[in-house]
Amino acid sequence: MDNIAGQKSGLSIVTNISVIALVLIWLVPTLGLLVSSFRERAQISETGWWRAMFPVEQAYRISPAADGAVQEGDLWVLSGNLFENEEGLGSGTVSGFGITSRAPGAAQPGQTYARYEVFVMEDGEQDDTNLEIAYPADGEPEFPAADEDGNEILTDPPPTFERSLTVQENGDFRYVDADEIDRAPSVYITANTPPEFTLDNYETILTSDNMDRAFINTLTVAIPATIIPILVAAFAAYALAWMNFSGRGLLIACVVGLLVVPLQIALVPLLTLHNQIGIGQSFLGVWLAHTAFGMPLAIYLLRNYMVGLPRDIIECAKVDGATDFQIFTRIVLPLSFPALASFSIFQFLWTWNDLLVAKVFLPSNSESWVMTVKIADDLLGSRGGDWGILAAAAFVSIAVPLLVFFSMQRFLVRGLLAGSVK
Amino acid sequence: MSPALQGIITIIIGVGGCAAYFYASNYVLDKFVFPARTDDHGRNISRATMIRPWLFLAPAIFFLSLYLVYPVVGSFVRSLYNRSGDTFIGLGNYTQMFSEEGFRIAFFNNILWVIFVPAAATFLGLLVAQLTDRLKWGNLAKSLIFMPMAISFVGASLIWKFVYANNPEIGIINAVRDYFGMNPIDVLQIPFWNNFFIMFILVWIQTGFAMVILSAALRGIPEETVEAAIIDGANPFQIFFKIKVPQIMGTIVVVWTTITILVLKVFDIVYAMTGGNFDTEILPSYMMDYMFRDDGRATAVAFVIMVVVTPVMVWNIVQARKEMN
Amino acid sequence: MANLKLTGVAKTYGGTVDVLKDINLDIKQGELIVFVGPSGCGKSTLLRMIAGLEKITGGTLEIDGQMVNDVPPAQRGIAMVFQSYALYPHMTVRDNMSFALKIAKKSPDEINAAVEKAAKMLQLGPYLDRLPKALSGGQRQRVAIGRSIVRDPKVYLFDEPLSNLDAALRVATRIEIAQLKESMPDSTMIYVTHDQVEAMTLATRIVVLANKGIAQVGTPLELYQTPNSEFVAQFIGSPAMNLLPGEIVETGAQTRIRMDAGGTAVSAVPTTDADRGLKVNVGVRPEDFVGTDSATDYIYEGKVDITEALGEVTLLYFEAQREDPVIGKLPGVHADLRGRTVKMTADPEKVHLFHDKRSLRYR
Amino acid sequence: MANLKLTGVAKTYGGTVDVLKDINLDIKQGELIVFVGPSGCGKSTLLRMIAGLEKITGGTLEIDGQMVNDVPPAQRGIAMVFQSYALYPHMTVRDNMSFALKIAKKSPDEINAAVEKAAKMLQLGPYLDRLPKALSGGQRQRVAIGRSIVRDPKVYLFDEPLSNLDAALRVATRIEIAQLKESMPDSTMIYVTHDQVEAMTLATRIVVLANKGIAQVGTPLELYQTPNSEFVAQFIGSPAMNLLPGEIVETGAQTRIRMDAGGTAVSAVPTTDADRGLKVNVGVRPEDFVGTDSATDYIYEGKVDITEALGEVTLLYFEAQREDPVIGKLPGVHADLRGRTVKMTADPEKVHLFHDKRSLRYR
Amino acid sequence: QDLIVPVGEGAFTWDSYEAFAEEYDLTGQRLEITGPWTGDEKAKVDEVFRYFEEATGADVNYSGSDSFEQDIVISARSGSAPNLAVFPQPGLAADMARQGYLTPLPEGTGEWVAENFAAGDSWVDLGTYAGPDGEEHLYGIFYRVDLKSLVWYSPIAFDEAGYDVPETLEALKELTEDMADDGVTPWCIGLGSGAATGWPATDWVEDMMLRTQPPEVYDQWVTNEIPFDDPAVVGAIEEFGWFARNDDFVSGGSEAVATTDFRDSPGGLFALPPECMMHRQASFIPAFFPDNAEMGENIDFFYFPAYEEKDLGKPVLGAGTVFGITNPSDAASAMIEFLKLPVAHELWATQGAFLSAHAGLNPETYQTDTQRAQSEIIQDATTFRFDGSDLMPSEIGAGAFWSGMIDYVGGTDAEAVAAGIQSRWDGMK
Ligand SMILES: Nc1ncnc2c1ncn2[C@@H]1O[C@H](COP(=O)(O)OP(=O)(O)OP(=O)(O)O)[C@@H](O)[C@H]1O
Ligand SMILES: Nc1ncnc2c1ncn2[C@@H]1O[C@H](COP(=O)(O)OP(=O)(O)OP(=O)(O)O)[C@@H](O)[C@H]1O
Ligand SMILES: [Mg+2]
Ligand SMILES: [Mg+2]
Repeated sequence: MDNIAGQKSGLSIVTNISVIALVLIWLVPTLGLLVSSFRERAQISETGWWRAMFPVEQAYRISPAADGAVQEGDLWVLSGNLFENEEGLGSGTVSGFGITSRAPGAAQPGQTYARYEVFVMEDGEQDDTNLEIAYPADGEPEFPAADEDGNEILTDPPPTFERSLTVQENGDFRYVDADEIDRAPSVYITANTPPEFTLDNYETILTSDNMDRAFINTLTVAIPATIIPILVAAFAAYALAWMNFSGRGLLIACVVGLLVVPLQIALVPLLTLHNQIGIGQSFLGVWLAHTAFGMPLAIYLLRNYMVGLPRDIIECAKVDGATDFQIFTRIVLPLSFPALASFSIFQFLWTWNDLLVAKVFLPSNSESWVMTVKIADDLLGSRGGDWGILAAAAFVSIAVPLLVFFSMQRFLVRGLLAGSVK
Repeated sequence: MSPALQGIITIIIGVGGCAAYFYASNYVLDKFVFPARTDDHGRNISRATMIRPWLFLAPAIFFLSLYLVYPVVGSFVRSLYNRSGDTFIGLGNYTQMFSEEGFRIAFFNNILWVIFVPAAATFLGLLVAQLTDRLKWGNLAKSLIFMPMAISFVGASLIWKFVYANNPEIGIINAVRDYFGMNPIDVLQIPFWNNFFIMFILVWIQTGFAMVILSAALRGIPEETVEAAIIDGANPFQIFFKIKVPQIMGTIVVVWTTITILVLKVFDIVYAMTGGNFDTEILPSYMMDYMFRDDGRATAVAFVIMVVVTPVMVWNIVQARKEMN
Repeated sequence: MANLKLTGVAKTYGGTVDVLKDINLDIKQGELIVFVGPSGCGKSTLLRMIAGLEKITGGTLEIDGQMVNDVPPAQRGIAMVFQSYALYPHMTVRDNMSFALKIAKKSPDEINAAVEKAAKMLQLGPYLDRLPKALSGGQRQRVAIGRSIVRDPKVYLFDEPLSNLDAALRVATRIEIAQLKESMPDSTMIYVTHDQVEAMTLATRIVVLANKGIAQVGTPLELYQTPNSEFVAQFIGSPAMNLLPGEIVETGAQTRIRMDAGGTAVSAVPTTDADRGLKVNVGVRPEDFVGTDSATDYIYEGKVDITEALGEVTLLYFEAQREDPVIGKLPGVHADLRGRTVKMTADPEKVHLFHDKRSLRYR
Repeated sequence: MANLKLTGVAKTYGGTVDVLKDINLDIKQGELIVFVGPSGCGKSTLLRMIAGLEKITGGTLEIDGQMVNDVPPAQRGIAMVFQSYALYPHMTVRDNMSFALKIAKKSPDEINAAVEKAAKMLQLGPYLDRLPKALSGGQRQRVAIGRSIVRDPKVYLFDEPLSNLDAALRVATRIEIAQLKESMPDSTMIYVTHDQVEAMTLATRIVVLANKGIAQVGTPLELYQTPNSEFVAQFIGSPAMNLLPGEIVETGAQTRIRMDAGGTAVSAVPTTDADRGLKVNVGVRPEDFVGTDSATDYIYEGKVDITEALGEVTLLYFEAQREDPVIGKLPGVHADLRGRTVKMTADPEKVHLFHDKRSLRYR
Repeated sequence: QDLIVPVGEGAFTWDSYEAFAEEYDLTGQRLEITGPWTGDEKAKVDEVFRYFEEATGADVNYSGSDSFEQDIVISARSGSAPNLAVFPQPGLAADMARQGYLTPLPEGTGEWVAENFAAGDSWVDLGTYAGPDGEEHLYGIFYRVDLKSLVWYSPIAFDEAGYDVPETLEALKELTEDMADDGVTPWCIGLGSGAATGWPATDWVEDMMLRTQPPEVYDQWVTNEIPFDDPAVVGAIEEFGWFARNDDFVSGGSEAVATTDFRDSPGGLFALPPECMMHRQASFIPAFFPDNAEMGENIDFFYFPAYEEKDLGKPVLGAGTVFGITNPSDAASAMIEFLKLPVAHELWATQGAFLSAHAGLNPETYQTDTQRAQSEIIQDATTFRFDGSDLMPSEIGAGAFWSGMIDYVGGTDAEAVAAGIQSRWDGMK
């Protein structure tokens, strides 16, 4: 059918565009997570991930050591370069500076930013308040007529100088204080930070103790827990689809009904059972549990697929002398490949991402941890808010399932049934 | 023994064992229990035919009954007792539950979920399956759409925090609003509609599922019927809705059902997004509130959930009947 | 190796739709029985019931004296070619053909030999390693036939096995089947077809199905020469027998009929005095018509509306606008007859008489 | 309403499997062209290319002078009956038939009328509300035909539309199609069949496909009477023409051939002196054989191995164990001939001569 | 791997440890412990347990889980409980004791706790629950406590803006208003915590209860002797509302309170410019501070003050983790003994982020001054009360109360919220 003449390109453009749109909607949130997984926790909560690719203006607090302070007249002066001894300060170009954390970029480089104590008339009473003012480094401050609350600033008594800061673009600064500088003052600059990405999150996860072990454990849980239920369910599905016996409808109804059983109500009785019969908390227990919990859906999906196979083919095999067992293995199973492949993808995903069953049915020591437990309980426990780690963890654990999906995808093939019947 | 080795052995034993079981039991049935060669040929064969399905079903029934039916029955009994499990109170847990507002909200929300999520996921999945079917990069697109399936619920919730967060520096929705000068809003706190924002997360995850199954089904449609429709002059929409969709109706029912069932089980998303607050509680999360605290109540909720699914069950059985004829 | 006995066999779909009723049939070992009948009369259904694929809703089926109503298909020792082919789509042609043998645990050599032989016979050699989807319709059908040929069952069931083959291949395969039959005089075959030639040439006996039951059973020539009803008369032979109304005017060893449209027919069907004046339908096969110039001794006179030249013969259609036109079949090419009025008669031996849809010969 | 012109059309699957090469064909408006050819020769493929369902990998297809290689099927104004029926499984028969009309937004009355008419013609009335899966093979095929009839396309494409119908219905439907054609002299039809009779009776011209190309194009009688190659000679007509080796001994307006197996044949094919001594195959159709007692003037002498009585005629098989036995066709019933040795000759007008697989008439 | 401190060195109380080591030889025994500590905390407590292994020869296997509350119930019920469990809330321990999953601690432990813990009697009370037979026993011993009545702030920011650390709740409220007037946001409050969303608000309310009502009322509230919708409780909720429901007082506006994650919330103190000036949270919160946090420089804490006017002294709210025996064994009993040793507390204290009620602990072993300062607050407390929600039945304290607070922050009025919680509580009786 790929062969049909004159398929309209207009339609294919529309198709392409709508698929692109859908994919974007689906991708953008994940992209956010991906970008975040390469960022540090602080960055994540400060700027949106969509800005992570661009330089952003960021404020820094710097406390230059007070050692070099000298007295000049009444005033004490500290000067030097802000970028010395400080690391990770953006581009090395000051784009603004200030002396309070409230306004870390209030002044332009080359200006002087000073704080004065000024007197104002507030509700008819004289009061003092602080006033910050920026002016060219070689100029003099000009006081406004009123402060930000609208109170008149008095010229008498005149404003008293408290401290000032002058910073050049290259980070040279001059800090002047009316009092002695005995401890490191806090000054603020803003500078452009280049996009910064780190592999730390991944490193944390991948190098943490026993991670390899957890990885292997997860595979150990997931692979048998994927294959065994499929096998068992496929036989049952075949019986429910193609064998005649009384009670078939009822059984199908039961399977559909059991689909909805919440895992939680089964955990305690089953673990008790496992303990009683000596399986206890072990891999065997998890396999059995996953097999059972995946069973209804497996039967349901496979049966529905198998029912759709052409009746004639199965009848033909019957006439050819095949037993039910042979019909199943030689005809139905190969023809059900798409369904088997899709279910195995899903079952694998569920077991892979499962936390609850693994926690309940596996021993709690760290040798038996699977990745989800490892990540949830070990890596995230004390770092619950560390979105970077969480994001990286999500991507680490997504890798194998995606691999499985890609490799199984080719089994979801077109036209398996083509050519069989007229 | 290392668990990996153990795992490999299990796979061999499990798979081999299953195969051996099915093979051997069939063999025994045919050769020894009801051999076809003796005098009552016909009777033996028909008896064997009656038994054989049960041989095929036995392992599955074993797992289902031991791991699911047995706990379900146990839980049902438990739901008739009070919270400490020592007094029989009949349907007390149920009646009391229905008189509580919290439960009613959860119930109502759950109905919303059961309607919206399967519908949206199935529809989108179908759409994607169809649109990507003949696209050169269709497989890539499908993989990308499928990706959320592979992300755990926790990871997914995290992803959506980056979308919904009301801090415009974190949540992209509010970043956009901020860009247009609007005040940030917390979409998770908008009454009623917040449900839909949470539901969409599940839709986002499950669309991949629907897509995979439906695209396999779409590919199973006999091409000649589509060709006939093309010649009949149907446009792509008509082909899709009038020829393809009806032919895969059975699969659509399956997908719909599966997602519905999932909806009735997933509490993680609500937990992670709102913790059930702002009237976003649904039955599974409501049940988890009581789980291990008031088991009588929790199991009662579990049964309400099972009752909710009855229409879907009936629908399926009807569909199965239709197929069998 | 197998006798089949159908006693009162019936089939009802869903409790209401009667498809077949009270089929009684004895099939002797070594016979090749052909089922014919109008489309939808239940031929495939009957075949499927014999195969065990369809529940018998009434009556019994015995194979070699044993009631097999409930025996599964695999144990009935049959091979079947399905009308819809039912190829295994995931297997190559070779695997499709060897499947049954593998199931029966035949040795690889044996399997190979059987497959090669069937493939050669059906000209499938070049396609042995293709999947069914890369075959043409006819090729698929041949694979389906080959699949049953390679086995060696007690009973062969064929559901229109040749309908998609081209003429040459059809003749060849037909002959192959005939020889196959001859080489295994013990195996029983049941064959559904629409093709007159196939039915006539292959069948030991033909079973004509109609109206949910059996209309007539007999050897091909019996059916051709002495159909017991108008239905069978018209069904066997192509184009169908012409039926023309008349009234018996003379009885005896030979019967004379005055045709309603004029003319007189003479039939070798003996009648008694009581029949005089009986309204009958005079049946003449197109190929039995011969031209005549006699003023009265003609059975039919009419204007040739259409001529169809088939090469060896020419079909003449009279009153083509009627739903069942009168048809004559003359050897050779006669395009010149179109539009002319001709008179035709027939050898009394070949003039059939029907009253009340039944043949007068059999009342 | 439509002329079709195929120029050098070719089809290659997957870049390597050549199915058709260099097909040149002019189809005039109002023609009914029949494609015949051995199974798998590419008839369906060619039809699908004309429909637009299969990309044309070489050459051009023009409809009414317009190159339509890239025009989508829906815009070509065609209707098609598929070999596999391709019924919509989820729609009732009625919906299947009315689908195209609904798509075309016809009024319900119009749709109903068209459907009822087609249903009546194809005897589908009782099944209008069933789903395809509850129909027999023949019924399904009728639905497929009905579906194309209800539309009113410029070009009809039929892929073996009658192969599953019983004889009566087949004749009836064939005549319907002929009348349909007649009632719409402007519509063009292309028809694939395996049935000789269909091909011969329906076709304006027959296209014989073989060996990835066209073997011969001509009216049915042309092909029957003057095949230009052994292939066509054997393909048209059933059973196939007998080919018997001999050597030309006399040339002129009539040619005399000494048969290798003994006897002499006389053919009306003119030859020149240069042909004397040429090894030729003498072609005689089974139906042209007539018995003879002449000691020398017989074309073939042999023992009758098998007789097949078809009622009106009997087939005689000589040397049946050969892969292509010599076949004679005599009118009437002749079961008594079996095992006897007979001599046969034929009218010189009906004796064909082939050299190097080509007809001497056409060299 | 070496022990973090060689036995016998430093300011640790080694004598009793050595005596303990003499007394016990459990070589070959295995001790399973589960608890809520994961990650860093698990690493620290593992270090402590290594001393136990060293002393007794037993093999300790501690595993931590984020969803400990659920896991322990499942494993206890299905009969695969560990030997010891560390309960983050006494409420859960009480539940399990009543269901018979806990074994009472050895005779005399109660007396020992009363004597050796600061405010010992109250710790005994907190570890004493009714057993399945209704009789009360001591089931739990506290190890590691948290101090909740703390307000975190940035001294630099206070300094620059000229704000002073308030000594009274009145002053704190005034400061809050001043800050808002100045155009800075006073508070960062974040109640988000996944499935546990809402719990930080319960701490606020408990602190407010202690600051508006006498401790007796608090106790009655916790045991539901006064209903949840008692005016006293409603009042406390509204006190919290004064802070949290005012858009000008909280970063992001009151709507953000409910969804901001409590772990992200303190980040606002460190932003430039700061997103808020103060953050009320327990002593464990520094674990979630950004890397550039420097105690005493850009971050510090002060005691969440009380109303001067009400004269209720200096009430302090705290919490702690309690060890209980879920599967008795010699080693389990030995571990309880081990926890009585000061050194067991000192060894974690020296790794930081740890407070203890053990009076015998040498304050020098605290890793930081902060810890010392916090332990002083505990010492100075006139009233010490355990986190009320942890004492309530988990259905209330870890359920209805949490979601009630979210509703309240979302605008539902306090009385309705309280009445709702009370009706849930009624439903349990
Ligand atoms: N997808 C394909 N790949 C390769 N070869 C193919 C494919 N489809 C068809 N063919 C081959 O192309 C040839 C022509 O097929 P087509 O269906 O046109 O034959 P046909 O003439 O219609 O035969 P029939 O009369 O049996 O229906 C066949 O030999 C077939 O095997
Ligand atoms: N599932 C069904 N339900 C109801 N009627 C059915 C069903 N299947 C078949 N039929 C009907 O039974 C009748 C017999 O069908 P069958 O296939 O045996 O016919 P057939 O003689 O093989 O026809 P053909 O020659 O066209 O293949 C048909 O009229 C058909 O419509
Ligand atoms: Mg049939
Ligand atoms: Mg074809």
